[in-house]
Amino acid sequence: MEPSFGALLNVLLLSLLLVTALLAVSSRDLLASVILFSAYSLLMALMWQRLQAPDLALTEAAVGAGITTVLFLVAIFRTRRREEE
Amino acid sequence: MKRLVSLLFIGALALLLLYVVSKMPPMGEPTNPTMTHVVPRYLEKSEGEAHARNVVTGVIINYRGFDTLGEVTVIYCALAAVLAVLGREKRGRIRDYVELSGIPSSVIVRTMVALVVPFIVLFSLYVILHGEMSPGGGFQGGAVIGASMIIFTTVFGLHLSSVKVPLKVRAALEGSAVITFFLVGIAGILGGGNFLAYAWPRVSQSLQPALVTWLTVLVEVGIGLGGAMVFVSILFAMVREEGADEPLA
Amino acid sequence: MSGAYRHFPILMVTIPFFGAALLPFLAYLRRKAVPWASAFFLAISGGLGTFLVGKIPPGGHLSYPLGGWEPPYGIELRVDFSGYFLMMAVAGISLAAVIYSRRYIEKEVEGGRITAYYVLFLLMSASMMGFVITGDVFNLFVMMEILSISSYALVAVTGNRNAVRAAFKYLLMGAPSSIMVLLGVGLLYSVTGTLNMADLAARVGDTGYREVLIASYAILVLAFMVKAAVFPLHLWLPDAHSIAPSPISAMLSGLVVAVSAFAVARITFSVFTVHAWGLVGTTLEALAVAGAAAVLFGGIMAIYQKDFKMMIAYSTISHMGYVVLGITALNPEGITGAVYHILDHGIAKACLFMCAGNFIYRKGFRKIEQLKGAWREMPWTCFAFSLAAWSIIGLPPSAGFISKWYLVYGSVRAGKVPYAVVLLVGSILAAVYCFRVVYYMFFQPAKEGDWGERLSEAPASMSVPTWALSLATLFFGVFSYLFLDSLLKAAAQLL
Amino acid sequence: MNLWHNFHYAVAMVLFCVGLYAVIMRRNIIKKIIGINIMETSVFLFLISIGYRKGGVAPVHVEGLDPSRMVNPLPQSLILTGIVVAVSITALALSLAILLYRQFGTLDVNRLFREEEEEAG
Repeated sequence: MEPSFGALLNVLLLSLLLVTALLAVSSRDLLASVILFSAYSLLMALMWQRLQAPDLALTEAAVGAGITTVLFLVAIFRTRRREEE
Repeated sequence: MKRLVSLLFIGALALLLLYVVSKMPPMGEPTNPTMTHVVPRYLEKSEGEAHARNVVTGVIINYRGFDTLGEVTVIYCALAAVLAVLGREKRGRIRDYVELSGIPSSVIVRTMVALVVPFIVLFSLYVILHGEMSPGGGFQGGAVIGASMIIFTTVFGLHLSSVKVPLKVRAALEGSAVITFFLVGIAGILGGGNFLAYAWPRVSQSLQPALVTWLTVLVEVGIGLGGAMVFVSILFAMVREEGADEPLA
Repeated sequence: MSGAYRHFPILMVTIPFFGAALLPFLAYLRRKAVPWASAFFLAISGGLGTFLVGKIPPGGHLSYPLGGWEPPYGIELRVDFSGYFLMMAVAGISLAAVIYSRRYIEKEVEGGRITAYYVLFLLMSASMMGFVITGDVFNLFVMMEILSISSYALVAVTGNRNAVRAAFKYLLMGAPSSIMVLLGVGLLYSVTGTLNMADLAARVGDTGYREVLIASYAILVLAFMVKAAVFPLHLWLPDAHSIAPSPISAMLSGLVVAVSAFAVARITFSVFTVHAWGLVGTTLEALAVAGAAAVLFGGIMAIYQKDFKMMIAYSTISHMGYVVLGITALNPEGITGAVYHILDHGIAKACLFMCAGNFIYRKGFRKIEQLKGAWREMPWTCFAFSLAAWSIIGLPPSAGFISKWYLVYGSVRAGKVPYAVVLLVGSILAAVYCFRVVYYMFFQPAKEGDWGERLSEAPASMSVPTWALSLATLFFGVFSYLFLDSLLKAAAQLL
Repeated sequence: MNLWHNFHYAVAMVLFCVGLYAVIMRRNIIKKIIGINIMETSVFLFLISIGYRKGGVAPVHVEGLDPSRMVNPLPQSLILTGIVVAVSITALALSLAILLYRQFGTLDVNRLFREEEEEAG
C-alpha cells in the first residue's frame, strides 16, 4: 500500500485501538477500564466510518459507546469500583 | 503454571491467526471473491428491487429480512432474560443510585439535558424514517432514543423518567418489533409470495414500489420503537435497587 | 414445489416467536393463562409439522427462499429429512417440557418472573427449530444466539445463588464460542463471497485459499464443541444442567447440546462437503478423539456422582461423545446413528430429568442414596425412570439400541474398530450408573422417614409428560423402521 | 507478504486475542465482560475490513455514482445484527454480575469458585 494520508490515519486509529484495548484490560480501576472501553468503542466507530460503513459507525456510537457504557457504569455502581486483590 | 499455559495458548492462537491472515486475499482488491460473487447484484439492483437507496437497509430489511427478524427477537430475548434474572421494577417503589448518592447533578447539566433530549428524539425519528435513503434505520434510531432516555435517567433519576415513560407504555411496545415483523411476513404469504415477501405478487406491478416502501417504513418504525423501549426497560431493571421500599437514608 | 405446506417450516419457527411477543399482553389480562398459551403455540408449531409427513422427499429437501429472493441472494431454509426429523423432535419434547413446567415452575420461580420464563422457553424451542433447518451460515449464528441467550437466562431463572453462578459460568464459555462462530463465518465468507450453505458447498472445493478454509473449519468446530460440551470443553455443563429447574435441564440436556452437535454435522456435510474433507482431515480426527474421550470420561464421572441430576448431566457428556463419533464416521450409517441418537437420547434424557424433577417436587431429594425404596411411594415415576434408563443404556427393544447399533456399525464400516469398542464400553458404563439408581429404587429398603407407604405421585400435568416420553423411547425403538430408511437416504444424499 | 497488506485483519486478530486474554486470565467479572465485548468488536472490525474496497464509497445510491465503486454492503448488514447480539449478551452478563455480587459479595471468580469447592467438600 502506498503511503498516503488516509493509510496513515488508519494506522494511527488502529494503534490507538490496540492501546485503549490493552489499557482497558490491564487497568485495576474498573471505572477507568469502562471509560477506556468507551473510548475504544468511539475509536472503533471512527474506524468504521473510515472503512465507509456509516450505518455501523452510527450504531456503534449509540450502542457501543452509549448504551453499553451506561450498562457497565450501572453495573459498577451496583457492585464495586475496584478490583479485589 | 495454569497462567503460563493459558498465556502460551493465547500466544499460539495469535500466531496462528496472523498466519491465516497472511494467507487471506489482499484487502480491498476488487477481484476478491467477496466483491465478485453475490454482492454485485445488491449494488446494482437494490434500488429497483428493494426500493432503498441505502443498500445496507435494502439488504437488512429486504434481502436478508429473516436475519433481522432474528435480530429483533434477540433483543426481545435479552429483555426477557434480564427480567428473568433481575425482575421488573415495581411502580412507586423505585429508587436508584442517583438518589442514593445524595449529590444532585448541577443546574447546568439538568438544564442542558432537559433542552437537548427533545432534539435527540427528533433526530432519531429522522434517522428511523430516512433509513432507506441515508445511513441509519430503525434500529439505529431506536438506539438513539434509548440513549436519550438513558441520559435523562442518569440526570433526573429513575423515578421521574419512569413517570415520563410509564411501565404500561413500555410493556405494550416492547414486543412491537417482533409483532410487526411477523405480521408483515404473514402478509407476504397472504399476498401470494413467500414469508417476508414485500412485493406481493397479487398486487399490480405499478403499486409494488409504493407497497415495498411503506412496508419498509412500517418495519423500521416497529424496530425503532421496540428497540428503544427494550433498551429503556433493560436499563430500568438494572438500575432498580433491591429492597427499595425502605425509607431514604 | 407448490402447496401451502411449503410455508409450514417457517411458520413453525416464527409462530412461537410471535407467541413469545404476545405473552406479556396475555399476562396482563390473565396471568393463569400464560402456561397454557405457551403450550398452545408450541402445539400449533408441532401440528403444522405433522402436515409435512411424507411431503419431504427422502433423498431430497424442501427449499424455501425467504422473501422470494432466490439463494444465494436471500436466506434459504433447507429442510431435508434429518432436519425435519429433528425439528419434530424439538417440537415434541418442548411440548412435553412446557406442560411439565406449569406446576414445577409455580413452586420454584417467583411469581413476577413466570412470564419471562415462558417467553424465554418459547424463544428457546423455536430458535432450535430454526437452527436445524436454516440453510444460511449467518442465520445459523443468529438462531444460535437466541438459543444461547435464552438458555443462559433460564439456568438462572430461579435466582438461587448456585444457579446464578452456574449460568454465569455457562455464559463465560458460551459467549466467546459464539464469537468464534462469527469469526469462522467471516473467514469462510472472505474466501467464497457467499453465506448460503449450498452455494458454499459448491465453492469451497475450488478456492485457492486452503489455510483459510482449514482455519475456519477448525474454529467453527471448536466453537460448536463448546456449545455441545464435547469433552475438554464441557466444564460448564454439569453445573448448568444439574442446577437449572428440571424442565429446563430436560431441554438443555436433551436438545440444546444435541442441536449444537448437529451443527457440526451441518458444517461438515453441507458446507465442507466430501470434496473438502481432504483439507480438514486432521480436525475431524481430533474431533473423533475428543468424542471417544468424552464417552469414557462422561461415563466414569457419572458413576462417581452423589447427586442424581449431576449424574444425568455427566451422562449427557458421554452421549454427546456418541453423537460426535457418529458424525466423524463419515458414512451414512454413522450419520443416521447420530441423528437417531440425538432424538432418542433427547427423549430419554428429558424423561430422566423429569423423573428427577418429580422427586424434587414431591420430596426435595437430590441425592441418589435418598432414592432407596422410592418405588413404594412413587412407583410410576420409578418405572418411567427405568424405561428411560433402559434406552440410555441401549438395550433392545428401546430406541437407544437402534441408534447405538447404527453408531457401532458405522464405526466398524469406517474401519475405526477402536471407536466401536469405546462405544460398547460407554454402554457398559451407562449400565453401571443407571442400574445403581434402579437398584436403589426397587431393591433397597427405604431409610427411616424418607419414603412412606402412602402413594404420592407427582400431579398429572407432570406425570403425563414423563410417561409420554418414556413410552416414546419404546415407540421409536419398535417402530424405528418407519424412519430409518428415509434417514439413511437423507444421509447418503449428504455424502 | 500479505500480512503487511492485510494489517487491518492483523490488528483485528490481535484485538481478538487481547479480548480472549481478558476473558481467560482476568479474575474480575466486569473485566471478563469487557473482554467479551472487545472480542466481539474485533470480529466486527475484521468483517467490515473484508467488505472494504480500495477507493470505495459508502453503499448509498446518489445521483451520478457508479455502483461498482461502493464497498460491500453485506458484511455491514451482518454486523448490524452482530452489534445487537453483543449488547444483548452484555446486558444479560451484567445483570448476572449484579445478582452474583448481591449474593456473594464479590466479583472475583477465584473467590466465587473457591467457595463452591468449600460448599461441595
